[in-house]
Amino acid sequence: MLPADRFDKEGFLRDLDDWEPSVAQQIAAGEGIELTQAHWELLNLLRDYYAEFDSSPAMRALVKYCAVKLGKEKGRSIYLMSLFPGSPAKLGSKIAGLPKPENCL
Amino acid sequence: MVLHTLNASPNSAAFRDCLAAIAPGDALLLLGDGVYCVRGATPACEAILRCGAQLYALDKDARAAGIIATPDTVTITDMTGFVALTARYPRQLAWY
Amino acid sequence: MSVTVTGKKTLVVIRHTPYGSSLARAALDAAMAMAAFEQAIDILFLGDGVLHLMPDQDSAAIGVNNVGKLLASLPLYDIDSVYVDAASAAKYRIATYDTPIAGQFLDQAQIQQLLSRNDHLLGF
Amino acid sequence: MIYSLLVLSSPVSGQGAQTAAAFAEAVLAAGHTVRRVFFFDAGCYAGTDLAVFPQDETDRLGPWIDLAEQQQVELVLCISSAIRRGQLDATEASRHEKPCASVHPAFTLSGLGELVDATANSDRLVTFGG
Repeated sequence: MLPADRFDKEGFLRDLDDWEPSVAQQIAAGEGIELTQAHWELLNLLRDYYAEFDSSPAMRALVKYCAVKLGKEKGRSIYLMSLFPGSPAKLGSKIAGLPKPENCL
Repeated sequence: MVLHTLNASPNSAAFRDCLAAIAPGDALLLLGDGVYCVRGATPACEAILRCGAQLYALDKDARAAGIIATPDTVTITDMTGFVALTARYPRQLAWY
Repeated sequence: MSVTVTGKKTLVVIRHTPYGSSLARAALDAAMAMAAFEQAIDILFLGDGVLHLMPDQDSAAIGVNNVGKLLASLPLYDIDSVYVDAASAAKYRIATYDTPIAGQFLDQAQIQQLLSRNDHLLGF
Repeated sequence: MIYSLLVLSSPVSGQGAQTAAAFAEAVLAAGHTVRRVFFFDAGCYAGTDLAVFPQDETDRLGPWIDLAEQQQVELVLCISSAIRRGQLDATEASRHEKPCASVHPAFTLSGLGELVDATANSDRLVTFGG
């Protein structure tokens, strides 16, 4: 377990280098999510996206990226919402250890 | 038809790019540092006069810069005139 | 928030270098936001803006995002078209086959026509 | 006609920002509406409540406050441009654990969606840069 002071008041990592799979589980638990294999598939996809494009995706781009990488069935916002309810791109990025969004979209 | 607004001196990349993008029927409003483009008898002024656009300069910025005498084809305008130009031309592009 | 799609077409004109000021990134953020809200949006790289299309960008050591990589994500945002000022690209020896995203190279007359085809022009 | 303004110019460098405020006033005086003024990039400094201007130069904040308070013009600072320039309202100051707010209450901080909405729903979008 990473100590509480390694997170800001909204639960984002202060230092992205702290991220590792066990930390992802810790953040997810704080959001009331138990990570399954389907969650991990998406978290890895988000990290791949970040590595490929040096940015976190907006929802529209994430849906399309899922369709390209994981197939049409999973490239739908309803599927993403079922795993990361509310705002999948934001919540997924938080758990995947990507930068805190600037609230722009 | 485009209203181009140029806020950059005649030595700038913005000036060059703006002149190249102007089409017949467009208008060009000079404001801020752009007003130096209509200092009479300069190469920049001659280039501007040949560009094919209706030419305007914002009064307050021209006065501040010491641009008092401008060629006849350049209309000195105030804020009300600026608004009227944006109403007449359906789109504006800012160069700076 | 949601934004009504009104059928208006916007062109974002990018004229500044990618790493020399904050304007260039602002322009790309604006374009990506328009696309994320499903508005019709095109991008034109003009003048020094064509330097966005340099191959082999690696900005890790200057601590800002890699613009070349960011451009490569634009197809995922359904940006309609990317246009490039051919004369400026030639001046910087930027070739069509070498850019991080595919763009249509336009001459001066085509650029003038493009400007008149859009409802709004956002110049950065 | 419905206008929106995009302000990229810093309020303390050149005339762009002051011209924008005067333009907004002239738009209203001509009988048009201003749907929104969106401040982006260096334009976001317009919202500062902490800057001190020389007494013998024009006040850079006053014209915007007049537009907001007397003419109900909506003034929006791009949140991402604003916070990296130290332009925070109370909510953002708390969210990012900063000691105080710095933006005048006549302005709101919001996302680029507000610019997207302005372009989609205005007859004219006029940009002020430089």
